[in-house]
Amino acid sequence: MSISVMPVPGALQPPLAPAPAFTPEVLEFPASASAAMAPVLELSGIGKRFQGIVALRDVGFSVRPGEVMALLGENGAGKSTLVKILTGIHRPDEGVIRLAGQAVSFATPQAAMQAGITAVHQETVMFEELTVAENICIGRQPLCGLPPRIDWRRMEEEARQLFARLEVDLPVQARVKDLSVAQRHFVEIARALSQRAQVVIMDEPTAALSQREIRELYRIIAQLRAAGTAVIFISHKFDEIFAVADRYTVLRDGRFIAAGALADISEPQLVALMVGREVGQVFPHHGQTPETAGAPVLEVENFSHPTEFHEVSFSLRRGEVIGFYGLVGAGRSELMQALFGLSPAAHGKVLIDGKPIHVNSPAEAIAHGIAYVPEDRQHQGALLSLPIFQNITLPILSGIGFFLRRHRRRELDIARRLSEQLELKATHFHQQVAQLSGGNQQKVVLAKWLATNPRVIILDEPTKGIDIGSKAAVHRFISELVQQGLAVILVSSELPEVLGMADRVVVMHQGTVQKVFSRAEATPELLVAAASGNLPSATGSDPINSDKETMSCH
Amino acid sequence: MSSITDTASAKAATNTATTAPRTSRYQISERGSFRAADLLRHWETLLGLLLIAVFCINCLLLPHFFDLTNLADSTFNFSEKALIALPMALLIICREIDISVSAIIALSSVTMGLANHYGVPAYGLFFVGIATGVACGLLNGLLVTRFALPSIVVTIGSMSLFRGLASVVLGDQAFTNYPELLSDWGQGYFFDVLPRPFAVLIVAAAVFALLLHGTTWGRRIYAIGNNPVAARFSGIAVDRYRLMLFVLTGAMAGLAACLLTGRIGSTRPNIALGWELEIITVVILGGVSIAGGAGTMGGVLLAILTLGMVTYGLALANIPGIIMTIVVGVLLLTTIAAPRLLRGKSSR
Amino acid sequence: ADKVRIAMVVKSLGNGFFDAAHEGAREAAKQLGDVDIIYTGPTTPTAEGQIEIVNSLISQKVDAIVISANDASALVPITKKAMQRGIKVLSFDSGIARAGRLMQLNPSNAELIGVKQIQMASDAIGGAGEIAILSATAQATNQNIWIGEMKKALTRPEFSKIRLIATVYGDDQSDKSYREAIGLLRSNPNLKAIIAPTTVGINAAGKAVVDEKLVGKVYVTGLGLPSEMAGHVKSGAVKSFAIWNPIDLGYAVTYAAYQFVKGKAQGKDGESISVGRMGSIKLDAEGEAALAPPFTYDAGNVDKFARIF
Amino acid sequence: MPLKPLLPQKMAPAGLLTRRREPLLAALIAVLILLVGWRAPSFLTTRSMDNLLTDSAVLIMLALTQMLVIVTRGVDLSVASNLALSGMMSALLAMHFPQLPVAVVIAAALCIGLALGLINGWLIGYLSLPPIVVTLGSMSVYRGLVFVLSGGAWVSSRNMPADFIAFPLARLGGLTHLVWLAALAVAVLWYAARHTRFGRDLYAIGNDPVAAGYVGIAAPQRLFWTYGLSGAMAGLCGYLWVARYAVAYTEIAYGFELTVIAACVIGGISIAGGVGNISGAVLGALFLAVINNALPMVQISPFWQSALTGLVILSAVIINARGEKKRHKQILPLHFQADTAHVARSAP
Ligand SMILES: Nc1ncnc2c1ncn2[C@@H]1O[C@H](COP(=O)(O)OP(=O)(O)OP(=O)(O)O)[C@@H](O)[C@H]1O
Ligand SMILES: Nc1ncnc2c1ncn2[C@@H]1O[C@H](COP(=O)(O)OP(=O)(O)OP(=O)(O)O)[C@@H](O)[C@H]1O
Ligand SMILES: [Mg+2]
Ligand SMILES: [Mg+2]
Repeated sequence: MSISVMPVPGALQPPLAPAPAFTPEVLEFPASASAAMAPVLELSGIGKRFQGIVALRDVGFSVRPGEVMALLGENGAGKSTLVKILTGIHRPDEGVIRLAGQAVSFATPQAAMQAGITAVHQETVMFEELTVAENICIGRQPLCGLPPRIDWRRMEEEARQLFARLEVDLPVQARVKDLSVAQRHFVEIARALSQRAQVVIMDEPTAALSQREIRELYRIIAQLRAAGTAVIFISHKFDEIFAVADRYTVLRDGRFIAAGALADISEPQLVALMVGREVGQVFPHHGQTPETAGAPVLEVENFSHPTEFHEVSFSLRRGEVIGFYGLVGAGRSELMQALFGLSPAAHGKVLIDGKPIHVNSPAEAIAHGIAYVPEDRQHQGALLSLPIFQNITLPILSGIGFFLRRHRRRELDIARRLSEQLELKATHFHQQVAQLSGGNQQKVVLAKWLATNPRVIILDEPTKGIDIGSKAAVHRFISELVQQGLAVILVSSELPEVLGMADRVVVMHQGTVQKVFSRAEATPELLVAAASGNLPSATGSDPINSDKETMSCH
Repeated sequence: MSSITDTASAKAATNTATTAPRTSRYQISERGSFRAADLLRHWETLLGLLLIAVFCINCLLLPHFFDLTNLADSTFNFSEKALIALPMALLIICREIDISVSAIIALSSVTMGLANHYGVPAYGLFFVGIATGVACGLLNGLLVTRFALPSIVVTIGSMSLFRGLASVVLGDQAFTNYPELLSDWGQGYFFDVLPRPFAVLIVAAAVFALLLHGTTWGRRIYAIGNNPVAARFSGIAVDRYRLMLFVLTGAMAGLAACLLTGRIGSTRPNIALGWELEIITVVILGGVSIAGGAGTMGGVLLAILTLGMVTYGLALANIPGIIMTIVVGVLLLTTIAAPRLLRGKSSR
Repeated sequence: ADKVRIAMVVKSLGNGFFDAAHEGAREAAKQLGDVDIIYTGPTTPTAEGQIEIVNSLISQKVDAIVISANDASALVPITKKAMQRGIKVLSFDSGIARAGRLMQLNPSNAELIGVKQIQMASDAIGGAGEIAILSATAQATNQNIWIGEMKKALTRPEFSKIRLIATVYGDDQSDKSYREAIGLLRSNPNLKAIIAPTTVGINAAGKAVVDEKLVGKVYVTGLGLPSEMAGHVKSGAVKSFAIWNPIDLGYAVTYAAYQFVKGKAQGKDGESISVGRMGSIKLDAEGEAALAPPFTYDAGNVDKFARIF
Repeated sequence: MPLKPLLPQKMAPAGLLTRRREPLLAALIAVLILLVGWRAPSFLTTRSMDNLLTDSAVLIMLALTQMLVIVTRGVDLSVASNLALSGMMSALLAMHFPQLPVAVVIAAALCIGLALGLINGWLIGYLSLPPIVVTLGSMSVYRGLVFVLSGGAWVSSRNMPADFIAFPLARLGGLTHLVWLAALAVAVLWYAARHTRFGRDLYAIGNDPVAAGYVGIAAPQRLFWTYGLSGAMAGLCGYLWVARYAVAYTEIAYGFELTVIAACVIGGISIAGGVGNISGAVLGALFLAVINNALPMVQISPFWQSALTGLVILSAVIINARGEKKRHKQILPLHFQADTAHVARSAP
């Protein structure tokens, strides 16, 4: 069988983005003509506290029309809170917002929108059962007639025009629940742009986008900028920041730290501003070579699922990091979840230490030494209103003893050891996980899985939405795990992470493995091409799909 | 076998603790510092105070209230309902609900009547009653877990089905002539003072409290109620727990049916009509969150006693039952609304 | 001295029949002078609700309980306990089994009630045709007894041309009773009469006949209160219906309870108990006594009584 | 570069499946009617159909507003109690002021219902209390108030003015007022749900309450009025119920809330919120009405009715669940599936 994707000439060269591949190359944005203009949005002395916790204090900055301002800061620095204040979701406790020189205060999100401030929020703001057009216009659908009724035709037409303007092709009558994650993001972006806004805020808009889609986004930002709109761009990825933004503002612990032109500052300087200390190496490779790595721990052969992935084979050795790269929706998470026993429909051969195993539930997977740190921390990872120690010991409860009261000491010891290892920042172990900042919640989830003492640990997007300091910590931690002899599967949509951390890279596209690259082979261009299904030599290098006769079905 | 490996891994986890000593930048203490004011924020404390207040007011206003035999007798009024409230609390903590409990009582009572009719010995009747409850719970649980249906919908349907089946069997007849043993348990006393159903309740409540608050089993129930997906990802057999809780609820409803049948000595299809709402009310009053993941057995038990005292007081004052429903409704609304109102509108 | 406290426990509150009986009880109390009446009942007509109430009455150490039971046997244990604590328990209207009470006062005797209803139906339809029964719930004890008596009465030669074709249950809910009545009318085009021995039922059946424009073709009869039935008599759907006098019933049972409290009655077989203005009643071998036969109401007298109960 | 449209080929089967539910239900109703007609031909007459429509009117009206409530992830358990209370109050009003025009009485019933509903709406919308708890509480309170207001006495046809009783069944163009009112309610609510911002906001709230806040939907105010609407409809139906059966007493429509919810569930309205439409509610209500009207006609033992209703509800939700079953998102191109199937077959 041959893979049906034929290399289409020119497909690698999208018409609008001339370079085919990843590089943090700067697109040719029109030179900022805004330097001299008066600021469209000005904040001063903004403060906000939540039940005694100070999220922001005395923050001020300004943005000019046609300017892209990057808002930077660690997790929990207060960026999203600021966004919510600007969009009328939260009300500031103190401070002034000036829009085009006028002091404003927004009673409702609607008021902010009408005043010309719109945002793509960090959390998905989507109504699955409604159509694309309605998702864009919800709450302010065009009306007609008497009594006023929603003008569906006009609404859809406007949505269509909007997409045409953005040069994104989306069916406006489709229900959002049928869209992919990336498509949903574009719906959100379209919603923010559907009103001729003076200020558009994007809070980590690229977290779930692939490189190609990120370039789409860049293009849209360039359009906005050319039209004189002010853009506030929030991201933890420095390549993006340097690619799109003109100026930066840094927050730390809810305070304003610094602002300036990006042209005048280097990445390490920015990082230092954000974190307030040295971060060290972001991608510390564990230093083992393929030769020093041990025997295979996990072998997967012809692993298939009726709809999600097809004939996946790979093997993993002790002390090795294998990266899984692909576009969002490539089926990596489904594959990993199936390995973890979460998807009974999957079938194929899985061997641990050379012995075939059948994993039908997460409990069995844990028993075989497999751990899976899911990508969606909020929904799949943490149990937000349970105490920290209860989160950590959840998967190993039966190992502790049926009557937990009698073993409280032991439970807390395990929690303490792992938290110290991970440098968890918390006040006490009975604290609810919900009270921790995002990065620390992620650490609790990691601790939970380390508690099972796994031999293979699957990390699904472990640094998604994590700031640079914590990211470096997670990477350091991965290296340590490997040095202790664990085998790591690192699923990531971030090229630098995959390239920096992995010994080998498996690239998936539409549920199939396109190619397995060694660390030496892997280049950004090749990975992106493979992930898009455009690998020039795809037909040649197909060792995975050629051994059909060994397929085992059950 | 998974548990064995778990033990191993837990041990191993403790071992690595010693091999990889590390000092963190951060200090984490075991517990938050204790403040007396925090105690007042506990729902159980408030319920306890309410119970004391109700008790004192009743003692002052009602001449016949403070009389040990009377108080003991008053427990007959709520013991069976309370027995079902215990597993119902677990179900609600687990984000499920069972509306069909009172219908299960009816069906259990009917099968006991049938069994009695065909000469099953007295002890066998307990078995029959509880087994019927288990079967009903199993049906609910299977429908909920296999078809991924919301439990409120399933149990609305099965409520109609179970009570309907009871009426199919009974028609316009009634089962009576239950053996002595059954009525001993339904309305007898231990040592001539402690009503047996209440004693059963106390034992059951202790067991449930221990299970929920002291064991891995209870911990997992909280985990499921808190975040079912994350619980499943953590290796908990979520559906198995759900199924088990439905079965447990059915079994307790069966047990309640045994006591109730013993107490009133007859079975009609409309037995225990409308109890499900009283049971759910008491569970919610006990501080169990309808959104799941929170609540304690102590709270539920206190709510049972409080409500029992309130209704008993009202009955002694000869206030008609329907006025009592107003009182209970207002109590429910105020207890959930008061904290919200006192805290003021949540600030944005 | 302390007043005698007599509690009247009814099937459920909000029932006109029992409100009238309460009226009678108050009349007796007034006449006797040293009596306090406690009028109470559960929200829904269930035995469990009544048991709770009796429990609290025992705690209050009332002197006597007169009760119309939702379940003849379910109340026996609790009323036995009440009697052990020295409370006199009497049942009226819908009785408790022998072991659980001192005496039972039937409003009338069941056989008479059964025959009466068949008689009224027979009179309305000219002695021949199909009839149906619309009852309350399938569990209502006295309903079932009366239905049994009606079936027995139908075997008599004078009713040989009358055929009972269905018994349905409206659960004392207006919508269900109405739907059942419509169902009867629709599926039995030859139906001549509906007998409903319950007030909600007879009301709903009367309304159904009017709505179906079958007035004059189908007659409704049964047991109901004049105040609730007057409208249907006027519309013609109901020619006549029967009920005993609930005021007298309440009066007599209260009076009898007083006699028990004062030790002037023991509840022995054949004993004769004086019940004030009603004269005296005589207990039979089952400890039961009956008042007068049911009284028939029709267009001639219904308005007069509608003002009373 | 434009994004590749992924949808068209993928949408088709999924869309069909969701869109097929209502016609399926409609067909089921038709088959049911024919089956009953085959057993009891009188069921198929126009008069009988007319009666069926009249009889289902109240259920349809209540199901419509209940559907809106369920779409917002809520539930209104207090509708039946609200109906009883507003019905009783309108009857008392008509009894004491017989000269009042019917329109005024109807308006009064509507306003009373609205006020009762708005109390729920305030607690749920502005205090963000859980709907199931709030309406459970107000359900007992309202039912108790019926008793308090009426003193437990009936208001019977003798006490009601003739035009008060006549209105619901009076005819206009061959159909009863009840049917017209139901049709009007269907039209208005269809319009509201489909073509007004109010209606669309309810879907948005049901899909994701937090996100709804982010796009500026005033959820508290929307919920306030949604429960108000449900209450107003219950109020109107309270008058209609009382006038139609020409009697008002404390227990009218006891337990009817579960029938209303069952109608919605059968109509494919998801209890999890965000999904459901008017035609589903109407068909669900019709389906139950057909069953309720047919059972008395086909001479099925009355003792079987409740059990059959339960079976029907359970089968309906199971069938709905099949359609709803989390569709796999099908990211593989179709030929892979064909391949796998082929291999599977040829494997020994
Ligand atoms: N609704 C809320 N209630 C209580 N605390 C809150 C709330 N929203 C935010 N916070 C707290 O305010 C602080 C700032 O959070 P915010 O979400 O603005 O951070 P951020 O800079 O966007 O971080 P990230 O990069 O992780 O998105 C955090 O400490 C957070 O815990
Ligand atoms: N075509 C689609 N339709 C609907 N949902 C989709 C589609 N594609 C992806 N998704 C959603 O996006 C998420 C990510 O998809 P998936 O897990 O298959 O890809 P992945 O390669 O593992 O992505 P990630 O990079 O996020 O790990 C899934 O949870 C799924 O719900
Ligand atoms: Mg943020
Ligand atoms: Mg994924």
